[in-house]
Amino acid sequence: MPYLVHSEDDRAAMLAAIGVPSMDDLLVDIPQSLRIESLDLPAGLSEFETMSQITALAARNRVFPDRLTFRGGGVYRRFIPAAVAAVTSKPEFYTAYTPYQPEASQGTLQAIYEFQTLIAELTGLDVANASLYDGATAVAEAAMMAHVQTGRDEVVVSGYLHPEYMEVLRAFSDGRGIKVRKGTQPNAKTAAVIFQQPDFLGLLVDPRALTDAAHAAGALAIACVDPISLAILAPPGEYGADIAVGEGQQLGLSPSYGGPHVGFISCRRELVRRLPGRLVGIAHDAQGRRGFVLALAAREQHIRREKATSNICTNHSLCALAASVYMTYMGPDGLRQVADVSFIRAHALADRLSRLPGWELAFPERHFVNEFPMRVPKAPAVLRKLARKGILGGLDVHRWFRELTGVVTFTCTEVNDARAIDELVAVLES
Amino acid sequence: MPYLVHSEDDRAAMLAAIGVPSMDDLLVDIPQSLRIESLDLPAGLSEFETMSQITALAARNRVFPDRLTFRGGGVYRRFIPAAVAAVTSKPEFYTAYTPYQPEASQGTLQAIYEFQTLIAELTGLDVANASLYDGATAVAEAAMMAHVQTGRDEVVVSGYLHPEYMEVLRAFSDGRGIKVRKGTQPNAKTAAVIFQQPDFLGLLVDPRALTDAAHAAGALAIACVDPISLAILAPPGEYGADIAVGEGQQLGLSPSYGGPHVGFISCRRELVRRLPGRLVGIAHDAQGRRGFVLALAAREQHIRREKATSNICTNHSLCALAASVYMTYMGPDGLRQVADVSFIRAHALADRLSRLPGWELAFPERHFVNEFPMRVPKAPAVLRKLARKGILGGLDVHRWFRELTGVVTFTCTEVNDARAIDELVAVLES
Amino acid sequence: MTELLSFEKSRKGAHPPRLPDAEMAGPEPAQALPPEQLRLTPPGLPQLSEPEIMRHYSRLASMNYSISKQFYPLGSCTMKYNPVVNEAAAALPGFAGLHPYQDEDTVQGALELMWRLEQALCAVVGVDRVTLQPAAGAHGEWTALRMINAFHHSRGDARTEVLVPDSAHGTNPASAALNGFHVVEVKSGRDGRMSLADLESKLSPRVAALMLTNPNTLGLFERQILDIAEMVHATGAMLYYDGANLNAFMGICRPGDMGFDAVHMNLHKTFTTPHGGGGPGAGPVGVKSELVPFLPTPTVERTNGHLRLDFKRPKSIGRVRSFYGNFGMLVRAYTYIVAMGGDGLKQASHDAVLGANYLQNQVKGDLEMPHEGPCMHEFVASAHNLAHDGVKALDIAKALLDRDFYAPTVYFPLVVPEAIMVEPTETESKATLDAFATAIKEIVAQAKTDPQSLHDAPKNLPIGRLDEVAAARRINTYLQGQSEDPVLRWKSPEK
Amino acid sequence: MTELLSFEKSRKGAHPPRLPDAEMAGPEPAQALPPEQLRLTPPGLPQLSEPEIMRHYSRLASMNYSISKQFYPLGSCTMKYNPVVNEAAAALPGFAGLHPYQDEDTVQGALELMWRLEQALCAVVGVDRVTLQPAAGAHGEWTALRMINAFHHSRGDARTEVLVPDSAHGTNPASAALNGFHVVEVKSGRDGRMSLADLESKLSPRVAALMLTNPNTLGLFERQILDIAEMVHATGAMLYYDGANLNAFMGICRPGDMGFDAVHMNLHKTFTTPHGGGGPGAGPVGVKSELVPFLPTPTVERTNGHLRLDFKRPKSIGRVRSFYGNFGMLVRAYTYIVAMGGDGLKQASHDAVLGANYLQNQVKGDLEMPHEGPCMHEFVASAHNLAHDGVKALDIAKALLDRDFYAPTVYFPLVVPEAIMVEPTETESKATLDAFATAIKEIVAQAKTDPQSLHDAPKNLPIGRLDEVAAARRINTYLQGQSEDPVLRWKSPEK
Ligand SMILES: Cc1ncc(COP(=O)(O)O)c(C=O)c1O
Ligand SMILES: Cc1ncc(COP(=O)(O)O)c(C=O)c1O
Repeated sequence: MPYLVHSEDDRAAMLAAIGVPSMDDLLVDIPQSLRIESLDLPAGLSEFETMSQITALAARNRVFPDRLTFRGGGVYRRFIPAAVAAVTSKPEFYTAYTPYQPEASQGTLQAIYEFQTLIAELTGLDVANASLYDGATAVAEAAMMAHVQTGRDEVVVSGYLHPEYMEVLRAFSDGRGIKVRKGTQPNAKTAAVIFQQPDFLGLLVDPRALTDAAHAAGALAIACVDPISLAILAPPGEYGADIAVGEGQQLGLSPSYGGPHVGFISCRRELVRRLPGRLVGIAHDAQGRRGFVLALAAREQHIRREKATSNICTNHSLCALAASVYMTYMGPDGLRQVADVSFIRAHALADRLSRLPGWELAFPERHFVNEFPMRVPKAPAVLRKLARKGILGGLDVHRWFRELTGVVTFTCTEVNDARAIDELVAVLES
Repeated sequence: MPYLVHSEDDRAAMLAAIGVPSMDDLLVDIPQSLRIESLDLPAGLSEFETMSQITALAARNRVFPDRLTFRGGGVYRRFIPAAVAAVTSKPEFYTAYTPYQPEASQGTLQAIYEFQTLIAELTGLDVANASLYDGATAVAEAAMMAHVQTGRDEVVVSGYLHPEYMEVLRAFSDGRGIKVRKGTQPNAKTAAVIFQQPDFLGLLVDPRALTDAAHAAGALAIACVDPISLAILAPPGEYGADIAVGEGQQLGLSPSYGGPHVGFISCRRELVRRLPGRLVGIAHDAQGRRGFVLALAAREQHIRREKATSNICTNHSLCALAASVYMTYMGPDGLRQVADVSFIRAHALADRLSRLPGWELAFPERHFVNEFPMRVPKAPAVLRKLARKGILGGLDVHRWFRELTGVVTFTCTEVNDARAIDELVAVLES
Repeated sequence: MTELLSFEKSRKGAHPPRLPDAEMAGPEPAQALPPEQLRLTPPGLPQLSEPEIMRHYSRLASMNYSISKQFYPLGSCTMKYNPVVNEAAAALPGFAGLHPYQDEDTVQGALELMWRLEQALCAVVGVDRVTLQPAAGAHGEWTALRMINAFHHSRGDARTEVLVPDSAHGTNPASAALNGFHVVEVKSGRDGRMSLADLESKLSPRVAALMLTNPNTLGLFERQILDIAEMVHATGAMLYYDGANLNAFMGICRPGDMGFDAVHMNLHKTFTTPHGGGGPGAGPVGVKSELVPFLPTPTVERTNGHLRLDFKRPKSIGRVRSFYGNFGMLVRAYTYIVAMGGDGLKQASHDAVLGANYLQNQVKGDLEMPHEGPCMHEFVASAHNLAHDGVKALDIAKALLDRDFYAPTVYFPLVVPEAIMVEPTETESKATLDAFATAIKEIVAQAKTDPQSLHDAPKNLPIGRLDEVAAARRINTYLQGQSEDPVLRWKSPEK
Repeated sequence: MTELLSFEKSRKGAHPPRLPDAEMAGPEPAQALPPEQLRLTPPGLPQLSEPEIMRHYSRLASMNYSISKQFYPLGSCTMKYNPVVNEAAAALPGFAGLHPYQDEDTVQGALELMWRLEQALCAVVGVDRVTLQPAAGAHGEWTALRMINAFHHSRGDARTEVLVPDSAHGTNPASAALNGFHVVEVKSGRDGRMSLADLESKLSPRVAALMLTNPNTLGLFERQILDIAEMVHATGAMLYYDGANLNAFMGICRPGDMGFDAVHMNLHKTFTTPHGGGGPGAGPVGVKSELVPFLPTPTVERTNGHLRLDFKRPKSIGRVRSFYGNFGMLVRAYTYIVAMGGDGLKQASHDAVLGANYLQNQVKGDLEMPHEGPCMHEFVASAHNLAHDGVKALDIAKALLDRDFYAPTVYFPLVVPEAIMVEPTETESKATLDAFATAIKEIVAQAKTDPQSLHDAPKNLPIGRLDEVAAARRINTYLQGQSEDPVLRWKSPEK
């Protein structure tokens, strides 16, 4: 079988050394009544046949070219430098475990420390953790932090938070007996005000007002942010948010049908002890050399067990590494360039789409960055037509929001070149 | 620009340290009359735009699926284990230079030593070198060895040697003033008898008879062999050949429009000093630990200059590494399995093709392994028809051999599954 | 060897990447947005050229131990060979390029793969349905407990306690607590198995579930699992299986048959998806029929060849994460299962148990073995016998690092003093196990002759043993606002 | 750290790979072939499982220095950063999957790429046509000399000598000899440039060509190149450019303009295709119009958008290798050129020269600098000044390895005693160059205080300095048939 190592002689020699005649003598503790003869699965295949099968499955999917993808809704096509895969495909990174032995894991630990710093810099907050599963669970974990910190049992969600993030927040909150309320008015029961900037539709909210309102009520302000937009937009730290969370997929990760991506979370210094998950800090050896270790483990499940800040153990380290490579490759100038290009193209597209008969911006008075909601006549038919032409059109959000009939969000990034946008418009005009 | 490292400040600091005001002061030795303002090339592009351009070029090629490729002629589709790319894509291997500093190159050196052993085992000869450019130059280098060894100025080529190998042999021979004669009868002027087994058409020759004839005339016998066929066929060492050469593409290398592939060469102990190129041997350090070094450098250009056995310097090390991984992955059982499956399928296909109206084996009395020549009515039209159906049919060899009108060689390997063969035959019957 | 931080190498204007231009007219952010929305100062990302970045990460990589290069006997973590072909499979554009909100008819292959993987996992653990959504084991535990909670509520039976063995992994009590359950610990008996007497005393109508891993974290099979299941079910509670140790008996027996109602699996352990230095993993949860209605949405349904996502599940606990799970990891795990097949998985578990018993046998003369008899896929030894030499499990761990082995899990499970938990897995050769046993012998000998040398280990690594106590102290001062040291993130000296 | 040979780990029946079955009826070789054609004993390939194989090569890889991890100042070798995107480009199925005998109309993209690459290379070196066939530099030299030879013959002018400077790379004379030429050496003057007087004395109607690299292997630009060209051409000989040092002046000047008639380029140096531990590379040759008729077949021709391979070239020297060159390397080089552009290539050469001069300046106090004035992209120092401490260039090389730098080229060119040839390239940061200079200072200081420690270097590598003399002795005994030691290949003890 493909990934086994022993020859029959090896097995015999090992059994002999143990001093038992057969495998069965090692399985004595398993009641006979539980034994099964074999698994109800096909026999194994050669690598060649395996890959033929897998490739056949992949071939049953339709991949829309990056440049003709205008659908976002939390997952975006962006230029991913070859450097990212070149780093994450290094076996020394991807086949290592969580760095429990720091001396033999400095590569991973330093990379995470750099990731924490990059996220802290991007969000303008003091400390970020090593990663969370995704943007949705990041929002939920942040809510838990606020709940513990304030001792209050309600969180207020303002505006169009990603509907799936909302569902996950509800699931986590149920577990902890926390009430999730939609609205903008926090009160004395409110642990946190949660808002997304830009929101699920791509629209900008007023983060300062929301943050102030939260603080006025003695609640925390939790901002769910788009990491690339932060090259343009005021970072949470600047408007006083206590916790920033978000989804890092845009930072060098492929769509991959929704995962694995990476959630990030950062907060003010005062809240660090409430942070979920891994945190890497600096330590020194006897010679005074700087090294990196897992820090503040007393927050975590393996030490605190039921009193831990979270149950998370395995997180999304390799995705965080990809994001680090991406952010380091871009640097401040590159990230700004990517954000600006996306901004300019999205606004140019919005302008052209608005001129289509019957089409209009759903919220003309609102600002956006590179994703925006259009009111589209016969939206489903339009999207089907685009698909036939090989274009993945915008996202029909009516599926989640009854009030938004015919509203479709379009997104533009540096991968949607001028010709791609012309093609899109041409099909819509035809 | 993408791959440069200095900031403007860095450059200024370096110039200052050198003590010159500008770059021009470092280029003083270049006559002004030779200076050009700029290169007549487009300005550079971003990685994203570069890859779009390259991908567009790749898209202008038509790739036939492995399983529907029945064309060989020196380059074959075979199953390549993922392990091969996983090893050759390690930067420690592919970005290292020729191992001039052995202590910092043990990885490459040991891998080459293993390659030399694998080739020696496969061909049944004493010693193999680190690699040559390809099968064609390997044949030529072997001829040069024989020329120097025997002091004779003619080589005899028997049977259907790969026509491109023949051309290269002629070019090399011209340079050394060696005559290349087609035939089977060596004489007192003959330095070597060269034959390919199986030959270019896939047919088996009688290597023993040819070897004996060579030796009887005091000439060397040079066998150009298919490495995978050696799991089935008698190896050169067994029938007394002095030098074995061949093309290693089948050992884990993609077709890649003809290169880079890898030539191999092995010989009897008595001829080792005549070997071209790199050779790795064992050495020990002061503590008696075993290590590996470049050996017998006195044969080579950097020491012997015009007296060197060859001018080769950079060879095809990484391709040899790929071949090593492939052969190690397969082992004796795997290689045999691959060879047997190819053999059985090729014979089954030959049988079915022979039943097509007007089709017949070109040399019914000759044996073959997994490539064989068919006489095909309206060959060009047939091949065009197959191409239209997405099948890369056999190779029309008339292009090289006037006497072989309508002769098409077909090849089968483990990648041409039963369904693929049915498809081929179905199209031919339709 | 040490490596500066990317931030420390940063230089203003060091070759930034070339990137596409807008190619069209449109407003700049500064023009189009109200000033208060704009960022005032650019984020402090490092400025480095591509060659420097690649060199940086290549050097960092070489400072890691990993399963690709070292034996990684990390108990409870199942560090087995990660097949390289799995990476090729997950990277196929037909998978990696899919947007999660594409229409169903454009992702039939992806849905088919998820459906087949669900079927395969059902077969391996003996359950009726599996959700692929959870991102890791802990996430799976939490998801399962949500379902169990919902199940009890659906019957108007609000239960408040979850039982967890004292040998359990930390994520078990943590996942229970995050579901609002009160955690009650069940003691292990002298034989390293759960004490049925203690279980009896803790069981009550308040108990929603017992969380158990089998073989338990001592590597011992809970012989009385059927009695345990009966006792638990008798009180109306449910039995939860922590699948971290599934590698012990694939094709030999099934948690479902043991009476477990819910099961999580770590695809990044048993099914060879790489650990990535701490994830991503995948923690699918399998359930018996009575829990099926509560599975997270969406589920993947297959009706005569056509696949669809089912969002209409009234009793569902909802979503536990965005989209459909760590799809890339699911592709890897499925690829592994196809290649191994039923026969391969069974042989894998046999070899895992064989290897653990062989290695236990090779070192039992050197370390204390707190428990009798054969182990399953892993065993827990104790360095207690070296206490009088002043040598601790941690010293042995570090000394192993110096000998080019990763260290076993130490100080877990908590029920064994100076625990050294060793899981060799089926993908380590006899030669490697022998070399490891030899290393243990040498180290134990050294403990007698020169214990100090063990306290000083590791010596052969990029860095020596790190002073975590001092580190914690600095972090505390920082958190208390009494210092600005860059302890948890780098800070530019200028700032 | 050492690693056993795969053969030494081999065990009979250790998990062989699963492979497809024939799936159809057909004769077995043993039935279908005459016995004398059959192999009697299977080849002695190792028997290892996939996990062991991957571990094996991962460990071997970690025993290498490489440009990905270390500064590699190997003079004359231009070890610059290998862009990772080039690897992605060459791996595109649209390139990697092409069979060399596909019909032209199915490979238009590949031919277009080759045609564009030829155009780009023509622009960089200033020639009329380029053949992409040669597999490496030496192969290119040989190919060019074949053409030059054919050219002279075509004019009934059989010339028998090739002039080569004493500072030339060994491949130059070797390539000449393989073309049947008699090699005559031209001396360098005290200023490190070719002595025109000596050239004068060697030039004659017998001379077919002068092979020259510029800047020469001392890193010095041949100021009088135009005079040299005139002298050579005056005798009817041709001027050949060894392009190994092209990295010095892309966009600054062109060999074609200097009067060179034929030029080889090392794509694996100047154009960043990786060295692969010793290849594969690519050594295209550019020629001026008078040599175009003699180019190898086929050439790539483009007529209104359509590309084809031209095999009808009556005067061609024929083929120098199979198919069309190392296509995969051509894809990488072209990708690099597209990304860099004309502006980028010029800046690259500027930075290469800047880096070399900067580093030369940083170490000129520590090592002897045999030649005055600025260098081009590399410089040659000499350890001669350490002779009285008994320290040689080799000791310095090994001491650098201990400090995590690869070593410069030593003992080449032959004209400088204890030569240390340093080529930093444009992709090494100032910080790296400074660290290297500091290392040189330390080592030179050590030469005074503790020379023995340098003779003992390297100490920090998998293995110490290897005794090549003893090794050569063992190899000789083996070659003389006086021993069966496995010196050049492993042999199973049983055998
Ligand atoms: C016994 C046990 N349970 C649960 C877990 C948690 O799994 P994960 O790290 O994937 O969240 C682990 C992993 O360390 C474990 O060993
Ligand atoms: C000056 C010079 N000429 C020629 C060559 C030969 O090039 P290759 O190794 O590609 O055959 C080299 C490479 O080492 C060189 O440095």
